[in-house]
Amino acid sequence: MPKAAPTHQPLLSVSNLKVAYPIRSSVLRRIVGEKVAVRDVTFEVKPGETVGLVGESGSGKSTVARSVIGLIKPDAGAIGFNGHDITRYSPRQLKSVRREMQMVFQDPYASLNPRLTVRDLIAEGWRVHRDVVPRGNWTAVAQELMERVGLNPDYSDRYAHQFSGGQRQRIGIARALALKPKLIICDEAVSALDVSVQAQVLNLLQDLQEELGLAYLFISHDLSVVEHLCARVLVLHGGEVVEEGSVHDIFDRPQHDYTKALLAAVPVVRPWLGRSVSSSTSTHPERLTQGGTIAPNIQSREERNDIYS
Amino acid sequence: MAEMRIGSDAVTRSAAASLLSVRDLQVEFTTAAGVARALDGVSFDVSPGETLAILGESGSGKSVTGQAVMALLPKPAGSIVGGSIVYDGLDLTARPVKDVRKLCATEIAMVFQDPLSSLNPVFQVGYQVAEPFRRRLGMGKREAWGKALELLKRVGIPDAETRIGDYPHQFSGGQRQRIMIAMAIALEPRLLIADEPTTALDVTVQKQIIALLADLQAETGMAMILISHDLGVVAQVAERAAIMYAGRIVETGPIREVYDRPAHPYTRGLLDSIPSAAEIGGRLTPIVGSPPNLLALPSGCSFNPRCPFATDRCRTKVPALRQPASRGSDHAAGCHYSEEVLADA
Amino acid sequence: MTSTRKCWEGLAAAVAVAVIALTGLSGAEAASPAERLPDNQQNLTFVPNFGVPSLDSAMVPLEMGTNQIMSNVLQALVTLDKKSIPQPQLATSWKWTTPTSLQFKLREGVTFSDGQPFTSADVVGSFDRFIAKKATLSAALSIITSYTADDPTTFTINTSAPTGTLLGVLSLVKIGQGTHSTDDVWWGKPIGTGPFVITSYVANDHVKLTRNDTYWGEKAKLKTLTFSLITDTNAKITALANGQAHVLGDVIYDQFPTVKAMENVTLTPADALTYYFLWFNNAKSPLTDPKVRRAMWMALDLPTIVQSLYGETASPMDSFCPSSAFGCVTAADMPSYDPKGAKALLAEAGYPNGLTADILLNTSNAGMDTLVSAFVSQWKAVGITVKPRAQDPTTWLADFSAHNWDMVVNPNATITGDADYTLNRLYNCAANRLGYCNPKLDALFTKAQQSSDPSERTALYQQAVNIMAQDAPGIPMFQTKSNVAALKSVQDLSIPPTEFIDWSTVYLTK
Amino acid sequence: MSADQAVITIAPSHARRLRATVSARILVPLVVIGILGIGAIVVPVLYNYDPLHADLLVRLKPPGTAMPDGSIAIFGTDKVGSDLFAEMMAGTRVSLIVGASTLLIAGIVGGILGLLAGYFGGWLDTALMRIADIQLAFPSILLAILLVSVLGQGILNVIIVLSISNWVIFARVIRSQVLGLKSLEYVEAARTLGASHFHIIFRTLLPGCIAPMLVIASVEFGYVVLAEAALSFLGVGAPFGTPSLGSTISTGTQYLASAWWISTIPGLLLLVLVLATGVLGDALRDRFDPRLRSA
Amino acid sequence: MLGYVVRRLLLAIFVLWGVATVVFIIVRMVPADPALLIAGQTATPEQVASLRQQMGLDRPLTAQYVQYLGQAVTGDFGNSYTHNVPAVYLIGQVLPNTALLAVLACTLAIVVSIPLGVLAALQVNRIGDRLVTTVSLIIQALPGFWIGVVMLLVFSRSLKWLPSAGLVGAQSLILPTIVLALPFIAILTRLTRSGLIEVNGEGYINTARAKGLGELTVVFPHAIRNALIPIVTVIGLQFGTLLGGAVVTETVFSFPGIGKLLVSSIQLRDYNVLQASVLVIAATFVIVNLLVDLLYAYIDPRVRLSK
Repeated sequence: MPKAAPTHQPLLSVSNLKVAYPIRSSVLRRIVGEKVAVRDVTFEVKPGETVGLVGESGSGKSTVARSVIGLIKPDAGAIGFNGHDITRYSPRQLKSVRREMQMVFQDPYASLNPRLTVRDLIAEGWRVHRDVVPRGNWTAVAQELMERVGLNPDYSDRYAHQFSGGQRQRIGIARALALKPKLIICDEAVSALDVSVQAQVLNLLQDLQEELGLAYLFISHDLSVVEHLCARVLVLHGGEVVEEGSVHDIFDRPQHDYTKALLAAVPVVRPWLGRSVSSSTSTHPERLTQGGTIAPNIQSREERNDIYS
Repeated sequence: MAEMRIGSDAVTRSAAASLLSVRDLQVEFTTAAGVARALDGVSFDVSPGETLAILGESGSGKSVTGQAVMALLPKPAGSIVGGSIVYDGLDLTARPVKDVRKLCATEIAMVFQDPLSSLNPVFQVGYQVAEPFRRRLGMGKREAWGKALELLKRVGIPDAETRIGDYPHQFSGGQRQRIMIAMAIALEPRLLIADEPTTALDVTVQKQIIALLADLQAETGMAMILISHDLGVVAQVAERAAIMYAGRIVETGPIREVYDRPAHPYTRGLLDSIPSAAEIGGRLTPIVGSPPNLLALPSGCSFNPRCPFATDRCRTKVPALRQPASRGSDHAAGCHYSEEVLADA
Repeated sequence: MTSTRKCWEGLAAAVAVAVIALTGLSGAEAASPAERLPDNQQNLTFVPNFGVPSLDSAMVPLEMGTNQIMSNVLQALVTLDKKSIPQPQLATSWKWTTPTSLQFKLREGVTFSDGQPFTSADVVGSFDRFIAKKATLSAALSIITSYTADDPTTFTINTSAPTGTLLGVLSLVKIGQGTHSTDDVWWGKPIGTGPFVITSYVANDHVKLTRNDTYWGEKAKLKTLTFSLITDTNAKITALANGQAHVLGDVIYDQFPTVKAMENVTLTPADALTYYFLWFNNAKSPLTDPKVRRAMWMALDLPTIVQSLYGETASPMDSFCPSSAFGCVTAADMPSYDPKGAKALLAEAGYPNGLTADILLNTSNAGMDTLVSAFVSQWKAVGITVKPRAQDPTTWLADFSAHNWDMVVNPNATITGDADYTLNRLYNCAANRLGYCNPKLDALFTKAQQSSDPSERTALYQQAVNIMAQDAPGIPMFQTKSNVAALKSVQDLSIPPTEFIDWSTVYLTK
Repeated sequence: MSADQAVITIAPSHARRLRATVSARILVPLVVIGILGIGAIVVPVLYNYDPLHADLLVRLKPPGTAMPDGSIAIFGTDKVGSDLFAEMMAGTRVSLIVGASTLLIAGIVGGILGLLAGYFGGWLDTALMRIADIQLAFPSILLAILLVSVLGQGILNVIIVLSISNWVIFARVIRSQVLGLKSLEYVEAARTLGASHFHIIFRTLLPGCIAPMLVIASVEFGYVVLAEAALSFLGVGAPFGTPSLGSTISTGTQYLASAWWISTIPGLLLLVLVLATGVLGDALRDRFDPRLRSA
Repeated sequence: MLGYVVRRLLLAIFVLWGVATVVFIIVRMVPADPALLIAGQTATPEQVASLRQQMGLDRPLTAQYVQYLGQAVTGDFGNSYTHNVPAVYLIGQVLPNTALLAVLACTLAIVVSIPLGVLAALQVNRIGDRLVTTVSLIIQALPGFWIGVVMLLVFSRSLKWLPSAGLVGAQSLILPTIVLALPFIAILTRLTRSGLIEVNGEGYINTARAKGLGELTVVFPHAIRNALIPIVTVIGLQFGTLLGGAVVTETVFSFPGIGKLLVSSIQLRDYNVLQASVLVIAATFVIVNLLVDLLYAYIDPRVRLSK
């Protein structure tokens, strides 16, 4: 099982990450304050491991992902990759890091350039990193990758819009794999998919991890997906990590009130069975709550969450 | 609680008991790429006070069903080409849109998926909630405003007195949906259609909204149609479920029956695809393939390319919705091999 | 494509409406008997044919438009009659006390329209301003060395040399109130001694005058007189057609059929001092050669061109200034249309295969482009390639002044009504307007300028133009008439060659 | 949800017209412009048209007049006796050249500036947008008159002047397009590959801007041709010796009451040309980018 | 909100400074010399030079620029070279006329085009819509001066209903207003139509319909107020085109407006008048757009409450 965390040195180590957006004055647009999106986030991802990042909208989970991949510059803290702090890297150095770290995006429509064929989408990374695959082999290797993610390689000349949502997400995965990364960040990678297709993609991700020894930083608001896939889970709320632990600890013995409320809110498919989200049986009373009354503490949280949306 | 019946033979028996009776509804969409049959022979009944869940994935036609009832199909692209929608003995398909809307205003209400885009951004929420009172009941401004305030309090908007003059963008997602609900129940409708009411919301908020809807239903005795893609969300409040696939209802029955003993391979596939159904870290058992393109549906049963039970019969003959052997009279599935599916479990 | 088809249908309808409307243009109103309108309806609108850059005569003393208006408000010591002979205005008499000293006796009992009496101090102040402004008249005024007010009714000018043409120039020096000689704002809307008073002025739009009830002479018959500055030809003709204007200063020949179709309008071509010239850059090869210049002249069928473009409103010239001006006598042996001769002459000058040149024209002079097209076509026939350069007035002036041209066409007016103004001002060596210099000619000009005997001057000018016809420094193309169109209700309108209409006699009938 | 909803396309209501109609609306204007283009090249040559040639004996003749050389002036003659048909087609050539060159220059300059401003943001963006504000505060026709008085009259100068007053619209549209694209995941995806700025700007963003640029170009074409006509009317457009459609119409208005054809027939031709590009622009917009309507 | 207004004002001042500078530069780049123009063809170089000195044109450009900006701030733009009166006086004579014309044209355009646009949107692809769309396309495709001259010949010359030139009463405004408004009407009609069609697909319109509101109530006020948001911006931006179009219209109808003054000041190289009138026109545009921005904020609470 790839979920069992290997013991060697962490592949990714994020410490005290802080990202804030400036608040500007209305007249001169001077920075008069800041709105903190993420504060003091610390975690590690070991090679081959899957770490889940859960939280509701505005919790800062995407900000963490985007900082790690370098789309946002953090205001404080360090992001270590393979033992080096990449927040201090020059653009040139970062470029080499980018090969090792790739991202699968949420929206299978917006994340693929509509003007490129599947082959070109997959080969885009090779255009940037010239030494990965020699130009003459691009088509062949791209087709191999398509096959690997379950796409018909004969369709390599088609454009993304000619595929269904699930197939596009497979293209997105093939594209991420093209540079042979060690870490893939999945930012809500299956959230936009229908449940029947989502299951296919989750299986694919698991297969690839087993085969290639990939590590995943898996970001989702869907607790059942995170529970299914991840070894360790961080719960983000209001930009801070409120709880961290193994998937069993978090789902079976949540400590923080927020985690508890979150788990309690997860819809249960067959409430009449009294079963929880988790396949493992749980005795936690919150799990058995069925609809009905509104807990006052949640009311106030909702207020708070939505400030960020 | 009245029964919901299946098949055209049931019409005579249930006509009096049903609040809404949809029979063999056909809806087509004209698009640049061709004509898509969005609904193909959809039939269902809703009785007063009952909650029906219409479930399905994207493109299955579940939202179109709600739009068809409310005469909200985008004109002229979408149009009803067959079947009937009988509300309280009145066939809505035979009436001009104007009349349907008038009826909808007082009898049938709708809550939409995205509460932000469903509220007019440039009017105060009070204005929008009070509008039904003013336009439909002819109330004065002040009186309608008072009514709106009551409603906002009823749906749990804190500080309603001060916030009634705010604009939609000043509210959180959950609050917006509460406002939408307030607007919907303003004239005490007998039927509320909620189209993915919680999809855009966080889980904690989602739970509250579902609870609110259930409360309101208990209080007013209105019937509800809950349209959703999430099997879990509706499970707590719906008595009945109708599963849609490619414009057809493929399975229907009491929700526990449908979930616990699915008689259609698609329903079963859906339930099996939910991650919580599988062992942690284990493999899921998804439905193979992709949802069909409505412009090029496979022949026979639309699900046949993805179905593990499919035979040549499935590829040629469209299965009718029928009651599988050994099941209760109100559980029906549109599959040639329902018995095998049930036996395979 | 339905939308396009609809467009066509709609458009066809619109065009039809327009055509129907245009064809029914002549509004037939029979001329009424000449019964004079009551005084409060004696309001006349005139559309002048020149722009009015300013009302300050000292700034723009040669502007036709300004003079057309201001000659009714401000008066000069003398005024020119129809034959361009100086007549008394604010001066009742004058005499050369020495060959370089001219003494005026000023009219007594004259007051400005604000009641101030007119004295020689006003004349001095006005001269101060005209000389100080260094405007377009400065060259002509540079001959004046001093001027004095000997007493309130006597004014003397001293010149550096005997000058027979001085009175013509003085007809342009308008007399305002002496105390305001440096007050720009006052001169922008001055008070004068003339029959009219300025009541309102909006730049580029209109100038409104009302009768000066304290005028020393015969009071004006019009109560108000509005100069409406309409530039667009269509708007101008339309203003006459719908009665918004009573008189148009000039109607171009191509609009004659339209105007003649109007039954209540009379169209009167009147002789004017305006003529059109073409200059060669005499200092620029190959135009330094008189043979080339004459050849180019001979290549042009001026009578035909003028007839087709201007009809009866213009006539070819037989001299270098318009025949209506004093001293502009017929030159002997002017080149005439002879394309074969032109070719031969070119070959003789060393250009058997023709030559190339450019011609500068001013876009603000309507019709010049048509004329130049006609010239270019005829030059082409004899192997001369000419490239036209059309420029806006200011750029034109800059290039023109810098002699940055091979040929140039422009209208000119012999504004003082004397051959000296045109011939001596433009063609003497010192002027260097077109790189032309002929000392013999200069001598004749000087002699003519200093003489005050008309017949002697005429003889001198005859010699001069004969020389010029041989030298062909430029081509006097044609002289034009001012084609004044007036409603038949306008009475006693007369158009002097200067085109400075005296409106005080005009009145309206029903 | 709703990702796959697009498959059945519950279409935005304005995209209702079927693709076939859109194609016709693209094809027909292109054919019209093509015919005009060919006519503009061929007709003046066939007629041996010389803009400076004057034949005063046959000036202002109505359409259908027989000329001395035996030919028929189908659209009549103008004020110097030129065949109006030949003159119109020569004018069409000038108008087409002015329109096309202006859009090319304005499109390239505005497009690149818009790309850079949208992509880099910061001071570059601020500077560009402030320049655009200043530019917009000048009514473009006044700017044109001013600049022509600096540069002098001439077709090239008209093109320069119109380009200067047109680059802003390209820059603004492309900038907002880039701002929209920039946050799209596929552009971020390119960034996560470690792609250079050059790669992202020209390989990722630029292709996404081509459609709106085409739309703007075809919509603006008509305005540019009309602007040239207005400049000619004000006397700062096509110079004497190079008649454009605009200058022919403009000089013809003096004769509208006596020789209606000089202004009206070229006016109709201009109408067809501008209408064709307008319809083309609308069709392209419906096809590519309905959101550009208000641009 | 106040901060927003202050920021927009600062921006407006910056834009005006930019315009002032650009005009100064362009004007000094013009090859022809205003002193030469005034001195005339016969002037000697010395005369021209002394005139140039009188006009202050011999001083260094920076000195001229500083003086010009300093004076402009106090509303003094110097005297017209040719008319010898303050430039602002000349502008004051004609600016109200153009402003009146522009406001009338703008009002006419809004009054005519919004109902037409609504009509077209309600009838999408039916005869009414086709007619409105086609006519507006044609209007936009014809040169304004041609339409102007044709209208002049029809209504003034043939029918003699209206005056042809100048400003001699309220009737004088009719033709210029219509000619100026026509392209604006065409643009606004098409925008209103497309804006409404676009808004039609929005969720809140469905909500309004689900509430049982009639189609007219759905349009007024639900759809129109949202559709107006982009239209208001376009009205602001098009106001510049309107001011530009006024130049042509004023020329056709010999209307005493700032456009004609500006064109004649360009022709006469009357720098002070030129600079002043361009700045006045730019200021009008900037102020109108400032008002439009505020109106925008009024219509759209999202803007109002977030700024």
